[in-house]
Amino acid sequence: MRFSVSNTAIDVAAAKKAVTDNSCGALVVFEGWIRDHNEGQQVEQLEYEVYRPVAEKEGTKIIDEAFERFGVSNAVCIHREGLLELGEVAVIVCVSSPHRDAAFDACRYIIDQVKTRLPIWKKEHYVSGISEWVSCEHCAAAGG
Amino acid sequence: MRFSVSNTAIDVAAAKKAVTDNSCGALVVFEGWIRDHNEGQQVEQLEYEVYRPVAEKEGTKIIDEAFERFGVSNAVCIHREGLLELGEVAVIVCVSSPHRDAAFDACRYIIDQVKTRLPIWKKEHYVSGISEWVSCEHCAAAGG
Amino acid sequence: MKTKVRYFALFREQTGCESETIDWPGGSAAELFQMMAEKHSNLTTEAAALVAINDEMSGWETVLIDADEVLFFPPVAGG
Amino acid sequence: MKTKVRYFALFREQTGCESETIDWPGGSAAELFQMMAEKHSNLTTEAAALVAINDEMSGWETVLIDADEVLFFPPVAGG
Repeated sequence: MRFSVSNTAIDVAAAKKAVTDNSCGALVVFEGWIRDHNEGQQVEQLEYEVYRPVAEKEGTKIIDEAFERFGVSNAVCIHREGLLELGEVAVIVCVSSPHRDAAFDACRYIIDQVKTRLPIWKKEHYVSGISEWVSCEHCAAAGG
Repeated sequence: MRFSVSNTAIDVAAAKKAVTDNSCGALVVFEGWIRDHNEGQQVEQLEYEVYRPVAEKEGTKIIDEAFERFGVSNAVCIHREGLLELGEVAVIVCVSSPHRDAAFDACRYIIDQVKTRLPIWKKEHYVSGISEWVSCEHCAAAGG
Repeated sequence: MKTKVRYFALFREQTGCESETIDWPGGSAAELFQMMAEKHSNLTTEAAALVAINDEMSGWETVLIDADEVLFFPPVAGG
Repeated sequence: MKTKVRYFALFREQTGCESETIDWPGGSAAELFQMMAEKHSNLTTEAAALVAINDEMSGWETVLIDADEVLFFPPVAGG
């Protein structure tokens, strides 16, 4: 499964293992973490809503595009759904390739596309008690 | 220690832990692996020679430059020395930052500089029995 | 014709509705959204909103056919 | 003046020598390398070679002073 959605903690080791390959000299990993602040608000928890039927289809398309554009050997992406605490991994992208140029470019491409194309929404719960839907344009607390 | 040289297997988990930070939303990791081929030759083992007094000083400088240029929160790099087998980690770079732009750029900067500025040399031992010093320009088997 | 409409995240909260089936003369996804925004006064028109038809990402100008299921996605924020 | 010269990796194999101390009239690091290349016929002049003086990275045009230790680094390949 190149792209998947998980409602439990992302298995970072398994994601990395899925791209381990003796013909590759370069691994690039991106992890989006739940960080403790966003636009001056202190974040306590974060909730991801995912519409799986479309997210899984589009996510797989994004990975396929990365293979085609950058010629990398292996790539996987796992995205969380549900309620996440500070420091948890919201999304992971692992890419391996014979050379590092392609691995960096493909990893960057995948996370950029995942952030803007998939039906995934996040609601930040602030220490103040308020909670708010955050959109990509407003530079959200996870994944940077 | 922001930059270090290790003559035993790189502790990938410890490197990542060193950059874990609740104020960061993005982690980018690069790992250079010993791959099984280079320029048509089948690689069996790889040997890194490091001149530590200068490598450690210059390596630390590179990390400092990355902090200054990209404003990232945390960055570490560990480079192996000695004899490595296929699939082993030759070098790891971990960078965390509130946002992903800086983390990607800094990680890329560090590995690019490490490959060209540090007194580190690698000798590839091929399945054919031949061994050869490989330089950066010739696109070596590890790290892409 | 009949069209099933589904709302997600912010849109669901704004309309207070997960899904509804409407009977209308037909038109594009954009026209349908406008109609729904008139019905649900809290529903905001967001430039970055996305639309899917029958679980496929689609364009706002796509003309709907009978029995289509239309998904209104407020601005997304994966990662 | 006296200068200690150290060779690494490929250069060490080409000269068959880890280090040597030479007595010479003085000059730049580049001039010293040329002199050593005449002495050790296998020592290749590589455009990408680097030089350090007293454990600090340096430029080839740096003029050496007495008792400097000069490190000749063949093209590097970290990572």
